[in-house]
Amino acid sequence: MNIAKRLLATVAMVAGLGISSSHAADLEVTHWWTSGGESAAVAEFARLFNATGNRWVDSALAGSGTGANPVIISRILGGNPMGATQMNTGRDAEELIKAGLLTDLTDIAKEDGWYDFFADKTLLKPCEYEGKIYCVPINIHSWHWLWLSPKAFEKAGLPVPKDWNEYAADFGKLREAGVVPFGLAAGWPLNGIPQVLLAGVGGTDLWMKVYGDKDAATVRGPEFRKVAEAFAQIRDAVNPAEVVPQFADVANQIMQGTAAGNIHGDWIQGEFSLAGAVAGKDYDCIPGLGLNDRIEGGGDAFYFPKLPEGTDPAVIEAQKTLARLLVSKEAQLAFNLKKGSMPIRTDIDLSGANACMKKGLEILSSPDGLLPSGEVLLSSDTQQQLVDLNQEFFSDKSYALDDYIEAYAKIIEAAD
Amino acid sequence: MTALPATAPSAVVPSGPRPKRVAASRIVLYGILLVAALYYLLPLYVMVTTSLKGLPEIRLGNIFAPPLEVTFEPWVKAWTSACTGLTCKGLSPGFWNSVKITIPSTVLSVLIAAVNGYALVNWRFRGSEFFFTALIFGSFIPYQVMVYPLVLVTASLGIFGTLQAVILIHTIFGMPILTLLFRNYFASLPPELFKAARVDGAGFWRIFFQIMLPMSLPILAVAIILQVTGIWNDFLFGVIFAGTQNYPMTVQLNNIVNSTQGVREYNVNMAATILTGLVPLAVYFVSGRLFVRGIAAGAVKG
Amino acid sequence: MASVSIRDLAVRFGAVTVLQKLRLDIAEGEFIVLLGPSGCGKSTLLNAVAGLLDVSEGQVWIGGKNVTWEEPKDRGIGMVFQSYALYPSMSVRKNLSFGLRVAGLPKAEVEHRVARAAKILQIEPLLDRRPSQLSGGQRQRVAIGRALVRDVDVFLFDEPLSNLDAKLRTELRVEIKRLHQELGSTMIYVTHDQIEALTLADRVAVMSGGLIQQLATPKEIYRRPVNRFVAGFVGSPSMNFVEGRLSTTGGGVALEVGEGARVPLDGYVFATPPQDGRPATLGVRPEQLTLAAVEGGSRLPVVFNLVESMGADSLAWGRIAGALASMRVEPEEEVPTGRPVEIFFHPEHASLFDAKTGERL
Amino acid sequence: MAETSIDAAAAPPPSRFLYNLFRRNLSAKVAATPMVATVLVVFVGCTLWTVYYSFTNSRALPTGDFVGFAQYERLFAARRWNVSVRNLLLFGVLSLVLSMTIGFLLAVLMDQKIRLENTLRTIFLYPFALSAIVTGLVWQWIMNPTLGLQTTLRNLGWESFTFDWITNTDMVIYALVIADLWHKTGFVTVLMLAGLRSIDDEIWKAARVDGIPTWRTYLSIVLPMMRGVIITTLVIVGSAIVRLYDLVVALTDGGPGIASEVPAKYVINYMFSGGNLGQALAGSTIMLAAVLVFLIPWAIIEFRPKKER
Repeated sequence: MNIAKRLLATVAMVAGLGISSSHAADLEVTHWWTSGGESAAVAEFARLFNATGNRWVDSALAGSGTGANPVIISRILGGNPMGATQMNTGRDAEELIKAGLLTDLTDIAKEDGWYDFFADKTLLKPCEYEGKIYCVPINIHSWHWLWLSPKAFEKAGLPVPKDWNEYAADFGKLREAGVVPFGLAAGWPLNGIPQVLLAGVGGTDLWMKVYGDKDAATVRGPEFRKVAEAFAQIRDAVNPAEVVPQFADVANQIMQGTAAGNIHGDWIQGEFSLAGAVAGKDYDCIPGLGLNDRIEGGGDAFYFPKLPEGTDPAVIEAQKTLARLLVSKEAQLAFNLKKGSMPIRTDIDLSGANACMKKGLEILSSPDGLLPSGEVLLSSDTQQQLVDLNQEFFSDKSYALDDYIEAYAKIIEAAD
Repeated sequence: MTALPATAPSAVVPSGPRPKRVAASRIVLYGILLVAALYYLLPLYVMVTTSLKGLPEIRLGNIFAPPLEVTFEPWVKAWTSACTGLTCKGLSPGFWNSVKITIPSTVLSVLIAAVNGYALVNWRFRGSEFFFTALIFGSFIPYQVMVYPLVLVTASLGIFGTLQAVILIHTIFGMPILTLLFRNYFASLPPELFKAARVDGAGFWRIFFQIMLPMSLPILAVAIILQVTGIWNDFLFGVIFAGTQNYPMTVQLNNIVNSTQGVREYNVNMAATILTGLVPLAVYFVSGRLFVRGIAAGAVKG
Repeated sequence: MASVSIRDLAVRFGAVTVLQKLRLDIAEGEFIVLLGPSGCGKSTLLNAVAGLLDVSEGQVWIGGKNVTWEEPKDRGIGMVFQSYALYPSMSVRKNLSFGLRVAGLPKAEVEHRVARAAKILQIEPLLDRRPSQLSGGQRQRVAIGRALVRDVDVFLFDEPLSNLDAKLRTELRVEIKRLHQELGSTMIYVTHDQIEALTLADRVAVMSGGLIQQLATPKEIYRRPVNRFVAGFVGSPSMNFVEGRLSTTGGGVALEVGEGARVPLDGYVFATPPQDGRPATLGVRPEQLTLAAVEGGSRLPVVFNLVESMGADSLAWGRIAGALASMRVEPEEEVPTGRPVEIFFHPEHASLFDAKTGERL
Repeated sequence: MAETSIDAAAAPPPSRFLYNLFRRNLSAKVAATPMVATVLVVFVGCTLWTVYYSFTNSRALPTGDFVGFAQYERLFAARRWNVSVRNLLLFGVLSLVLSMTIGFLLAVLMDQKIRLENTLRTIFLYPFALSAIVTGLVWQWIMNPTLGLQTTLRNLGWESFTFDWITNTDMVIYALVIADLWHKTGFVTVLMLAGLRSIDDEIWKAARVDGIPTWRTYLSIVLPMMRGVIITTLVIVGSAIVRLYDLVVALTDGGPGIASEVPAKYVINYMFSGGNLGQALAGSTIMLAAVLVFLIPWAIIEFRPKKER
């Protein structure tokens, strides 16, 4: 039987391999900012955090929401949490909060007076749960931006449109001039477009009825049909073979004038600034499709998972330091300039911001500039169903408008 | 003896070996094999040539054109400095992680599967056949069905997000097919061999280590190749169970290739892709023939 | 039925010559056995006749037709293999009829032939079974049936009985003999078992080194082996050999064996006149030796050391001039052991070979 | 299968049961514990856990309460799920039939004593050593209309050549099949070749003497004899098809739209991004049920009539 003992010993030795203890003040930070502009922005946070004596251990996860989310959630659930993690503010983290897996930041918020300097109090709402705050919003991203290429319109001999209706009307002429009327990247970049059309073409109250009250009748109504028609218009203007792999490629098309325009989040500015493009000259930006001066703001926030007992207290302290630093004036300025998103506080010197960011800040500073974010109003499950529907409708030209509207209504009916 | 016919049937009297007429079927045979070989080699050609081109040449030329001026810079960049998000250490950290994952997993899963196969054939106990059938059924259950509960199981064992977790998972999911191969192989050995050892009074483990294992070289080669290629190429378990500091090469590759660096460096991506595939390819080339012979012994009896 | 004629046939695999240029003419309906140790080329010759391998030189004629370049199926031959080679996934009936159906014979004809073959080989009850459900003997009968149904002119057997146990082997041997008598087809049978050769063959071709050493009736092969190889190979226990020198001086021809013994050879029919002093080997079969003196016979000095009883008769083992030798005796006969004695034989029954070339003198 | 344990009849009946359970073949049972544990905990345990939670409305965490078949109703109403199932069936049948036929044909061709057999076998088998992710990436570049084959041939003058399956909703599944065939047919070929080589040469001689043409011999005699290899290959290839995930993520990521979605991807997306565990586990259970529908008949044939073999 001694052979059996030897066998069991080898198994134990093999399994013991590879346990590594982590250095006291290191803080592992996971996020899915892997594009050029995005990594440059997060580098700013890292630089400032390292200046506090701690060490920012970067764990970037490719695949944005769909790729990174599973890993983040399963690591927290699995008891091997990271020091801090970026996540879209919204219902994703809700259940983790309910399960008590995330650190309560209320006292830091009170000490530093977040409620005073935050540009829009509603930004903190998604982080609140039963009166406590569990995350630090660090920027405001908005999908509701229309990006246009002055060069493309010049090539087509057309004036740069002021709003969505003018732009959509030019689709035909742009195509004849050999310009791609609407630049689109494959995969998730399509998912944000329907919301922008809903707020822009549909207007704020339609937005509130559909997303807020989840009123299916409105979806079957005439106003929503206009929104659906606009989406169908884009579908017909886009040739599947011209879909490019990444949103950064669309940014290049707009700068070179091969594509006339595109609806994408403001983080695309990171790619524009990386390539040295100048807002207003190399590219133009219209918030809310030029039809609605209120835009949906959602953003990224950092969550701080509860670390297992026995973790070095210096690491827990480092979590607090990072939380405070993220909302500091200096960090907000440095990060958002690079990222191209709007900061959560307006009491900072934003002279360095480009023309488009200034338009955004204008909307942000007006009292109810921000529409409540779809991420907060709708559960991830409903959002995923809408994504599947939009993807299918967009890729199948034979999918009738009425069927699309009916399917959309059913999802909204069952939404929770 | 009957008289031989006077006139020879045809001008040429058939004698000696049949003339090798280059049959149409022979040409067709080689033609089909050639086309099949091209189909198989095309991707490798694209990968290698693109990985040796500079970026400008890629953007202008087409991916099938051979490289005009060959540069190994993409390979160096893929190995040392390609960026996955902020950290730009290339694939090398991933490579060592893959090694740390693959070797223990292969050793453990092959050993356990060999013992299973041996026990199933020679030491049948009540229920052993049931468990074997359940194991084969298990190999059909899609991983996705079991990923979530396994996260909880490994978490409760406190090893989630560590090397042990991913090693355990690979051992579990490698077991069905390997046990099937070992069982078929041991079943094909002459039973007298085992009986003789029993008569000499050898116990379960002594027979296994001193007689059965040394004899199972062909099937051992097959099991090792299947496991090394399977584990090295795995992405799903690596990304979920290994933990970020233990990400295998495939996860790193996916980060590099999918990270939107603005301009996509196809040559670096392809170099990284080949680098990731090098180890399984090398293992396969080294023991290709053993693999085939082993497969014959293991699979054929099946 | 057809004659088979092999003309200057040679087979080479790369540098190795397996069959040297050899000629063999087999009459119609004759039962020829190719006998020889493994590696002597007998199977290669059979496969060459069957057309399963290309010959390097020479021709194969069957039924007066030059079939050297023909496909096996066009040569009118049927073959029975050592491993039976039945199609495991098909029933016996399908095994028998598959070749006919592929050739496109009408259904009725196929059924008729299968029934006839089944009756001849008494395998009617087995027709719907799978080969794996049959015994070795039954499988071999089905294999024979496969050739039978195709009304072939020539039957080829490639060591068909070597996988069977002794009792079954004799049973099937008799059956093949009966089949030959009943059908009268030409048959070429390859074996390394000399009893099969002697019992089945009309004529036996003893082969070695890719050459036919001797082609003759079994009796002729047994009685007058053409060289030492044939003599030693055929007959069990094998022929006794005594080395010595011929001596024609001192009245009559004799063989001087070591220790000065002279073995008189008068009565032995010499092919060529004996030369004095020529080294020669005397070959005497165990049953040709007797303890009792033989009138007009010759004598040999021997020392016996043991007696093996084989039931019907016994075998006495000893040494003649140092060489191992055996003598067949009646079970009850007393054999003096441990001391030199003399045993007797008729020279005209014995064989004499040139010590160097092994050729019969 | 030699039953070699010591005869237990000697021990008195009541303790015989205990004796059987523990003493007899003790080391065998100890050795088999990893297998038994895997079967019980992983395959049986996790599957039951999955099936149970598929009847709840749990979201990110398995905490939801019982809701009966609600998740299944929603599943079968979801267009993406139905498209995924249809895709997997179409892909599964095509991939299985084509890989087995092409694999067998290539093996037959290579069995004709050709000179470059070893080099060809290496060429056919090397893709199997690469991961599905690598396969997906390379074929995505080759089949990409703006980058790969289509542009190249058009530049070479063949203006009208179109090969845009990867971006065409009706044809994208066939693009998946091409990439998948490239990845695994070599393995099937090698298995089949091993099977062919294990056939006794005298069977071939007998068939040739019977006048059966080569192709007919392969079809009616050799193929039925390869039942063992074919079953093993089906087990290996079949179990991989059901798990199709990496290749889709790397080649098309389910696109264009949801045209190349597959059940495994639906499950992973809803389990994590969609944050709806209940719905994902319902999908997993249906995948499992589909697998069982194929497996049970096969298992009955394979394992029950043990005596006859």
